[in-house]
Amino acid sequence: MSAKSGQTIFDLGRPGRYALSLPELDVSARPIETLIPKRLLRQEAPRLPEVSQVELVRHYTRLATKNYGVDSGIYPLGSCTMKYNPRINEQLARLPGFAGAHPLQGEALSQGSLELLYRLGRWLSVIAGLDETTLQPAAGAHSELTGMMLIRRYFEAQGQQEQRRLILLPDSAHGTNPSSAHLAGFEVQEVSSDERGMVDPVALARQVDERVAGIMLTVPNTLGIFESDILEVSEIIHRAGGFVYCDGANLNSIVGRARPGDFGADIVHFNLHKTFGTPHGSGGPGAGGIAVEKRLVPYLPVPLVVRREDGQYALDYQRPQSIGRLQAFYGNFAVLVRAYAYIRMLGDAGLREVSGGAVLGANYLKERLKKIYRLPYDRLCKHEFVLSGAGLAPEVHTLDIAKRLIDYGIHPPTIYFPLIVHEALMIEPTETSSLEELDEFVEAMSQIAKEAQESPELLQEAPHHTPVRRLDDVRAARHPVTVWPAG
Amino acid sequence: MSAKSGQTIFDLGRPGRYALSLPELDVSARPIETLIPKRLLRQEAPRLPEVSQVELVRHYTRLATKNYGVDSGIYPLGSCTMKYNPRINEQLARLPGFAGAHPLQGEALSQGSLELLYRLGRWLSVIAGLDETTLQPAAGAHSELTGMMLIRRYFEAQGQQEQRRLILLPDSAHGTNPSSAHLAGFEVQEVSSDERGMVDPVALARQVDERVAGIMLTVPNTLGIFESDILEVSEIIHRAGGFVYCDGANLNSIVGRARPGDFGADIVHFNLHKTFGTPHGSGGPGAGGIAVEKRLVPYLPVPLVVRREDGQYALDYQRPQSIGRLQAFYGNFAVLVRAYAYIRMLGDAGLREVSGGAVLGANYLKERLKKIYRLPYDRLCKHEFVLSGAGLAPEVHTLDIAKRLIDYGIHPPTIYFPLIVHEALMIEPTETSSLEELDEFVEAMSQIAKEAQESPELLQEAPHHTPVRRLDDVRAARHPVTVWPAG
Amino acid sequence: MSEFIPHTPQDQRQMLQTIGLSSIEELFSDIPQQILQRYRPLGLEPESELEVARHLRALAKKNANPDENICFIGGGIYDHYLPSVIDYFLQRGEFLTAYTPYQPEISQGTLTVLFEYQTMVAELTGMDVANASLYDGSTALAEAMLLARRVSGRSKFLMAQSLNPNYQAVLRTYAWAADLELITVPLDRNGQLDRSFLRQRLNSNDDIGGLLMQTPNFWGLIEDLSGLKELLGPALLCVSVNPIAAGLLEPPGACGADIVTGEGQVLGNAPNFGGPLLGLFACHKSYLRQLPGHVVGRTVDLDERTGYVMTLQAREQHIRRERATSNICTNQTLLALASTIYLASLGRQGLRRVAELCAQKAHYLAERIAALPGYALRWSGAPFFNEFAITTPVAPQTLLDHLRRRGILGGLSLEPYGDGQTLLIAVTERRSRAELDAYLQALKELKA
Amino acid sequence: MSEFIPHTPQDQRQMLQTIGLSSIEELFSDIPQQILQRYRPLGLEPESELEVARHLRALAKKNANPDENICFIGGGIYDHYLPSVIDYFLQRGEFLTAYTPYQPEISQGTLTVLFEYQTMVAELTGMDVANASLYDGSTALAEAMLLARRVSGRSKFLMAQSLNPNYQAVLRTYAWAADLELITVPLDRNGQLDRSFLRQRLNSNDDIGGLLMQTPNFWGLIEDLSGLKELLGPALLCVSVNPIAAGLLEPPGACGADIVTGEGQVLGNAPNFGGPLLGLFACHKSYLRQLPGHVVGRTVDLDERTGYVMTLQAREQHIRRERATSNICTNQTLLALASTIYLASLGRQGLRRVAELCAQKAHYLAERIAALPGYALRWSGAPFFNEFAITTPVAPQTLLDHLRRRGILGGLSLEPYGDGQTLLIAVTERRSRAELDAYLQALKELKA
Ligand SMILES: Cc1ncc(COP(=O)(O)O)c(C=O)c1O
Ligand SMILES: Cc1ncc(COP(=O)(O)O)c(C=O)c1O
Repeated sequence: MSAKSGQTIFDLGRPGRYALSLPELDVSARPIETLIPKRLLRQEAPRLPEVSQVELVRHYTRLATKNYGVDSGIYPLGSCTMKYNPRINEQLARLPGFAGAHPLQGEALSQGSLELLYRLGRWLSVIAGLDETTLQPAAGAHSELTGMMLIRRYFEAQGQQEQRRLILLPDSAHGTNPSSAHLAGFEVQEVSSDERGMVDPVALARQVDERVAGIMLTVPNTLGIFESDILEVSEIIHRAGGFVYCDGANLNSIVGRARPGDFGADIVHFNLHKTFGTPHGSGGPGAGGIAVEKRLVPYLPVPLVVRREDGQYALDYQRPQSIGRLQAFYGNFAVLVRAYAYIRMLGDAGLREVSGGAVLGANYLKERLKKIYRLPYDRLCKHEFVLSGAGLAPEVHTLDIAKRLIDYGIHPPTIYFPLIVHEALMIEPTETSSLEELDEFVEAMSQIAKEAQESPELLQEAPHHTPVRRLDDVRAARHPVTVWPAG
Repeated sequence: MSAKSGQTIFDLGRPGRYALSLPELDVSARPIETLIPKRLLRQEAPRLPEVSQVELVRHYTRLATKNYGVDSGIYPLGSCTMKYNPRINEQLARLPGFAGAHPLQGEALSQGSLELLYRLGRWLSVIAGLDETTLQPAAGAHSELTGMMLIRRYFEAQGQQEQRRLILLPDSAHGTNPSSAHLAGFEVQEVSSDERGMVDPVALARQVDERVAGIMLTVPNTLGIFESDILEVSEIIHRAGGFVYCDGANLNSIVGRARPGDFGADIVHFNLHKTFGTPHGSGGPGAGGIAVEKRLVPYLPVPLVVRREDGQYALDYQRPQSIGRLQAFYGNFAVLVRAYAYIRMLGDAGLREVSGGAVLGANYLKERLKKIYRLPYDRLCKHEFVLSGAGLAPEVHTLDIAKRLIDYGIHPPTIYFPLIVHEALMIEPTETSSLEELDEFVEAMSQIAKEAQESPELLQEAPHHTPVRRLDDVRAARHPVTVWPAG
Repeated sequence: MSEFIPHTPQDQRQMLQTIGLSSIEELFSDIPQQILQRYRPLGLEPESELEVARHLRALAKKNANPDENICFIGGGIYDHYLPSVIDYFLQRGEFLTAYTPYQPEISQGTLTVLFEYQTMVAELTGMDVANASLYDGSTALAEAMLLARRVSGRSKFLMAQSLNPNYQAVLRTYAWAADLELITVPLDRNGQLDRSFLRQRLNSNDDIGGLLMQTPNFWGLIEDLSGLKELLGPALLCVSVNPIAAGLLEPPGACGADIVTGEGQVLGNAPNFGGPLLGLFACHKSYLRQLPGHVVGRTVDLDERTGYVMTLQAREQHIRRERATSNICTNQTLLALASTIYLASLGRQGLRRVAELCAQKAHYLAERIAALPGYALRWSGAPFFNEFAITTPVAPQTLLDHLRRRGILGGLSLEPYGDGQTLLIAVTERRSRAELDAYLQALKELKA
Repeated sequence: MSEFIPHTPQDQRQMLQTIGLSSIEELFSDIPQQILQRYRPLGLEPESELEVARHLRALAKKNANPDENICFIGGGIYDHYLPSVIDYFLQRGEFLTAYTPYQPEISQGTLTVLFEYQTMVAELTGMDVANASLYDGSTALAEAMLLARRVSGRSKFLMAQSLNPNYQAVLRTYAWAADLELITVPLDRNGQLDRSFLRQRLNSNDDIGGLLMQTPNFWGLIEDLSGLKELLGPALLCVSVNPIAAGLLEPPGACGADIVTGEGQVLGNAPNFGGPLLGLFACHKSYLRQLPGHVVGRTVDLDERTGYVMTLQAREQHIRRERATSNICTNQTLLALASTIYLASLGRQGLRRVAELCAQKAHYLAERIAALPGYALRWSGAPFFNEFAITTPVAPQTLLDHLRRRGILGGLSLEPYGDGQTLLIAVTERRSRAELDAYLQALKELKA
C-alpha cells in the first residue's frame, strides 16, 4: 500500500489492536489500588498507537525505505566521516554476554566488558600519543565538555581558577567547541584563520596571555587542512601555561601515521563513530572518549577502568580529585564493542590504510572538482576539502547543488560549514568510497555545474524524485508542531 | 548511487578486491600439490566477483529495495497464503542450539531438536485428524510426491501394484498434483468440476473403478470453495478401495475448525509456509509434511522421530516397509522451528481466529468486488475466491489489471489460475490484512475497472513506476541468457 | 588492502597520478616530519572477521551469561523483554547507517520516527513538547537544571537525596561547571522527599531555581508530586521518571511539573553494560525555544505534502555556538527508534499491562521476602512500583554470592551507597513465577 | 484477537454486515455439520512472545551448544564460517517475505540474485547453465537421474558405492518410484569408484542411462573424473560435488560431466540440524529445456532496459502439469541468496583460500592422527580434500564420547554405515590450530 505522505503510526490502527502479546499474570492478582494509592494512578491509559504487528512492520519498513544511509550509497558528508560500518560489528555488539550485561552486576561478573574497555582505552591512548583514556563521554560534544572540565579542575587545583578563564578557538571550529567551552564555564575567544586557512602562530602569540586556559584545535581542521605550524602553536600555548585540546573528530585522516600527543596535544577527543567505523544510527548513539596527558589524569571522571596486579579488571572509584561523573554509567559500551572489533580487524596496517585511503580519495576529488568549482584553499588536503558553491550561476546556491545531488542518487556533502567559506560545500569521501564512486560523484557534480548555467530551475527545484520535495523550514519554526496531532 | 538497470554483482568491483578477509593458515603450509595431485587441481580460480564489502552491501541493499514482500504491503496472492510472518520466529530459528546443530551429532546431543520435531508432528497429526506425521518433505510438492509414494507402496504390499495405476484429479488442481502423481508412477485422470465449482459425486462415482489408487483433492479447492459433498466423495473413493489425498495448501481456511481426517482424508499434506506463517523467502525454503492414517504409517519415510519409553526422543530407522528417504536429513528444520513457535503463540484460540479471519476477509472482498468484476462461482468462499478479469473492456486482460495494481502499491493476485476460470484473478487476503487494507484494495480495483474503460492504455502499459516496466518474456525464452555474461 | 577499503593498487596509482603525486606518503608531506617520525604503532596484526568473532565471543563469555543468570538488579537499568520487531529495524541499514537527518528529503524515515517519539514522550510524561533525545537519564536531568537556570536566572537548586546516586554525581559535576549550587533535600522517614525541609528552605529564600527529583525514586518508592509545584512557586519542578511506570502512574505533567526527564533504556533497549542509554526530555511548551538538542517539527513541501524537518535549530550549537541551549550534537536517535517501536508494539493497553505485571510481581516477591525471618522492607510507609529495598539478616554481599550460585543476580547491595544491610531488588514482567519462587527458595536455604 | 490478526470486533461486525451474515460461524456453514462437530482442539493455550521465546530457548539448550562443542562432523553438512553480511540480507523483509518472483517488475531483487546464483553455480561446476535451486544435494542428484532418463530413454543407472549413503537412499526411493534400476559400482581398493567394474558393466550392456557419483566422495576422497565420460559414451555422467572444494579442484564440467549437482549448505548456510538445504543443479546447455525447477533469464523491458524473469516455464508443473520436468514448485531461494552473497564475499581468491585452509588443516590433523599408535588412515591410496576416514584402536563411539567430554564433536562413526572401527573426520577453515591440537591431545589422553 502506498502510504500517505507524512503518515505516522498514530494515523494507523484501530482501538483494541496491539502488536505484542504479553504473558498472563502468573502470581495472584491483587487490585492495583491496594498496591499503589489510587490518587497516584493514571486516570486513563496513555494515548499510544493501537496497531497490529503487521501494520507496525509495514509502517517502519516504509519509513526505512525513505532514508538514505551509508549502505545506500556514497555519503560524502564533510566532518562526519560516513564510512562503511562493518556488518560483523552488529553481531558482536549483540552477543548476549555484552548486550545483556547489567552495569551493576559487579566486577567479577563483568570481566569481559571491563577487559574490553581497558584494552580499547589503552589502544586509544597509544593512538593519541597520550597517557590515559576515559571512555565515559557519550559523543564528541560530551567529550569536549569533559575535556574542558578537566582543564578547569586543573586550574582550580592550581588556584588559578579566576585567572584562567579563556579558551581560544579558530573561526573554523565546529559549533560544539565553543558551546562545550562555555558550558564548562569558560569564555571563548575566536582566533582568525589566515589566508592559508590555518592558525597563524605570529598572530596567535599576540593574542595569548596568562588568561588563556587553553586552545581547542581541530586537527586537521574543518577545512581539511593540517595545521602545518601546529608545533609552534602548541609551543605558544604551552609557554603561556595553557593546554592544547585537540578535537579529534578528524583523526580518520592521520590515524596510523601521526599522533596528537606528538604535536603537542594535551587532550584529544575521539569520535569513535567517525574514526572507528561505528554506525551513526541516524544521529546516534555514537561514542566519545578522551585521552589526556599525565597532569590531567587525576581529574578524569570516575570510575576509571583499571587492571589490577592480579590481572583482574576493576572500576576505580578512589579518585578524590576527579571531576566526578559525566553520565550514569561507563559510556556507550555497545558502541565501544564495535570500535574495539574494528580496530582489531584493521590492526596497525589497516589503520594506516584508513588514513591513506581517506586522504587519497579526498585529494583525488579535490583535484578533479577544483576545475569545476571554486576551491578557496587550494592546498594538499587531508580527509576532506571545502569548495564554494558560489559563482556557478546567478541565483544558484550551495543548497541547490546539494539538493540536486539527491536526484543523482548521491547524499549531499555538508553545506554552509565551516562558516569561513562562503557557500561552503564540505566534501569527505572517506576511504570506503571506491574509485568508481568517486568518478560518479565528479560526473554528477560536473553535470550539475552545467545544469546550473543551462537550466538553473533544475537545481532550484531539486530534489525531484524523493518522497517529499523541499520542505518549508520557516513554517516549521514559525508555527512549531512537534507532537501529533497538530496542536 | 543510482545503479544501472539489470546491474549484477559481476558488473561491479575490480580485480583484487574482496569483501571478507580470512585467517592466515596457522598450521605449517605444505605445497598444495603435495596434498592433491596437480592434475586434479583447478587451473585458474573460478570467475567470482571481486568487490569490497561496502560495494557488496550496497548492491544487495539496492536489490532488496526492488522487491515487494509481505512486509511491504498487502499480498493477496491466491493459493499462496501470503500472511504476515511473525518476526520473533527469525530470532528463534537462529538460536545457536538450533542453527548450529549438526544433523549427525547424535540423538543424545539433539534432544531439543527431536523434541520439537516430535511435538510438532503430534500437533499436526491432531490438526489433520490423522494418526502419524512425517516432516521430512521439503515443500508442498515434495509432500505430494511422498504421499503418492506411500499409496503406491501400500498397493505393492497388497500385491495390487499392477491394478491400481490411476490417480484422479479435479481440473482445478494445482500443477504440482498431477506432476507429483506422475513422478510416483501413476497415471492421472482429470475429474471435471461441475457448475458449482466442485466435484460432482454422481459423475465421480461413474468414473471410479478398481484401477483407482486414489484421488487428490484440494480442500477447500483452488476456487476457494469447500467441497460440500466431500463426505460422499470420500465414501466413493474408499468404497472403490482408493485413498483420499488432501492437498492441504488451503488449510489456512479451516484450521481450528475442521480436520481433513474427519471428512475422509487418508493423507494430508501441509504447506507449513502457508498455513503456519513461516516466510516464503522469495520462493523458499518452505516446509512440507504429511499426516497419514494408520494403514499408511508403516511406509512413512525413514527416519521417524519417536519418543522412547524413558522420555528420550529418537530417530527410528527400524522401519522395514518404509519407502526410504526423501531427502538427505530430516526436513527443513529451521522452517519447522518457526511453525512450531507460530502454533504455540496462537494456541487453539488463535488457530481458530486464523481461519475465521481469513474467511471473513475473503468473503468481504468477494462481496464488494463482485459488484465490479465478474465472479463465476458466486458462493460462500473460504480463504480465497476467483474473479474473472474478462469483459472489463476490449483488449484489457487480467494481466493488465494485475500490472496496474502494482502502480497502486499493491501486489497483484494470482492470475490465470485455476485454469477453469477464464482470465482468472485468484484473491486471497489472509487473516493478516486489516479492514483498511481490504478497503484500499477494493478502491484500487474499482479505480482500475474505471480506467479500463476510460483509458485502457493505463492498464496495458502498467506498471509505470517500477524499476523496470513489463519485460519481454518471449525474448527471454527464445534466446535464453541464464548466466552472465551474455552467451 | 582490507575488505573495507576498495582501493586496489591500480586504483591508487590512477588517483595519485591525477593528484600529481607518486606515493601515498607524499599525501602526508604537510605534516611536519618530526611528528611523523615520532609515530608508534599499536603492535596489532589485522585479524579476519572469523578471528575477531572468536575473540569477542570469548570475551563476552567472561561476563555473566544472561541466559543463566536471572536478573533482579535495577538501579536505573532494568531487564525488560525486548520485542523482536525492534532489533530488526535497528539493523536496517537505512536507519543504522544514516547520519542526523539534516537532509530531510532523504531522511523522512528518521524524521517521522522522531516526531512519533516526541509525541510519545510528551504523552507519557504529560507534557506539551519533547526533544529528539539526550545522552541518558542523568544528563537529561542535568540539562533540565541548565534550562531551569536559563529561564529562572537563579543558580541554587534543590536536589532530592532520594535521587539515584549516580544521577546526583552527574548533577554535581554539571552544577560545578555551571557555577550552580546544589542543596540536598533529605529523606523523610518514609524514604521520600522531606516536605518540611523543602517548605522551610523555600520559605527562607527566593533564590531557588528548581527542584531536581525522581519518581519512583532510587529506592523504588513513588513520590507524591501533588502540591509540590505550589510549594516551588516560580522555581521549576524537574522530575526524572521511569517511563514504564508511566503505564500506571499519573504523569508528572498532570501534577504541575515543568520539566520531565527520564531514562528510556527500559523502552526496548538492552542493558548493554550501561550504554548507550536514552535521555528523555519533555517540558512545558513555553520552554520550547529553550529545549536542548534536536527537535523535529511538521511542515509541508513545495506541493503542500506533509513532511518533517529538524526545527528551531537556532537554539543549537552549529548556529548559536557558545550561546546554544546545549552543546549536544550526536544524540541517541537509534534508541529513540527502538523506544518508539517498543511503545507502538505495546500500544495503549500494553504499556499499562507491562507496568501492572511489574508491580504485581514485585509486590509478590517483596511481601514474601519481608515475611521471612530477619528480612523486612526497608521503607514500609510508602508505595513502590517494581523495585524495593529489603534489610537483610546477613551482609548483602554474602546473600548476593549465595543467590549467584543458584543462577540469580539478586539485586544491588546498598552498602556502597551508605545503606548497610540493605538490598535493592527490581522485578520486571520478564520474571516468571518460577523465578520469583526460586529467589524465595534460595533465601530460605541460606543459613543465617 | 491476536497481535497477528488486525480484525477488531468492530471490524468483524462491519465486514459481516457487508457479507450479510451475523457471525463468523456462519461463514463456515458450507462445511457439513458432522465434520465441524468432530473437531478436536490441540489443547494449547496461546502464549506470548516472551513465553514462547523462553520455551524455545530452553529447548535449544537441550541440544549441544555449538559454542562449547567444536565440530569435526561432516558427512554432507559442514561447519564453515558464515560471513556476517549474509544473515543481514536474509532477514531483510523484502527478501524474506516475498513469494516466488512471478511478478518480475516488483521482484528484480530476487531475480537478479538468482541470475547471479545461476552464473556462480555454472562457474563452480564448469557447466553451461544452472537452475535456481532444488531442495538439497540428494534430491538434486535424483533429479539428475530423472533428467538423464528423459534424455537417454534408458532406465538403468550406475550408482557409486562411494556416494553418501543418505543420497543413495534417496536415489533408491526416487528410482523405485520412477521404475528405474540402480546398479551399485563398488569401491576399488583405494576407496574410489571401481573402474574395472565400470568398464565391464558398460561393455556388457548398452542400457545404462548414466552414472551417479560424488567427488569428494563420502570418505572425503577425490575421485578422478578423467576418462569417465569416454567410458560412459551416451550414458550421462552425473557428479555431485562439494562447492567449497571447487575452489581447488578442477570442475567436473572440464572433465566431461553432463550434469553436476551438489549440496550448497557449505556456501554460507547454517547446519540447522540438516535443513533447509540447497540443491545445486547445473548441466550442459543442450539440456537447458530439460532442467528441473525454476530458471531465471535475462531480457529487456518496454524501454529496452535490462531485466530478469523466470523463463522456460513451459517445462514446469504449473504449465506442463504431469509432463513437467519436475514437480518442484517452492524451492530454496533464500539459501541461494545466502550462497550468492557468500561467494561474492569471498570472491575469486577467497574461495580458493577457504578451500586451501580446509585442505591444509585437514591434512595436518589427518597426518598427526595417523601417526598415533593404533590409528591409521582408512584409505591411504587416494587424495582427500577436507574429510578423511581413520581406523581407530577403540570403538569409535567410545572415542567420540571421550572427545565430547572435552568439548569436541569428534566426527562420524562409520559403524552404522558398515565400516567398523572407523571414524570420519571433517575439518573446515573455522578450526584453529589450537582446536586441532586439542583433538590430538584428547586422543593421546585416551587409554586404549
Ligand atoms: C569537528 C567536530 N567536532 C565535534 C563534533 C561533535 O561530535 P558529536 O556529534 O559526536 O557530539 C563533530 C561532529 O559533527 C565534528 O565534526
Ligand atoms: C494448492 C497447492 N498445492 C500445492 C502447492 C505446492 O506447494 P509447494 O510450493 O510448497 O511445493 C501449492 C503452492 O503453490 C498450492 O497452492
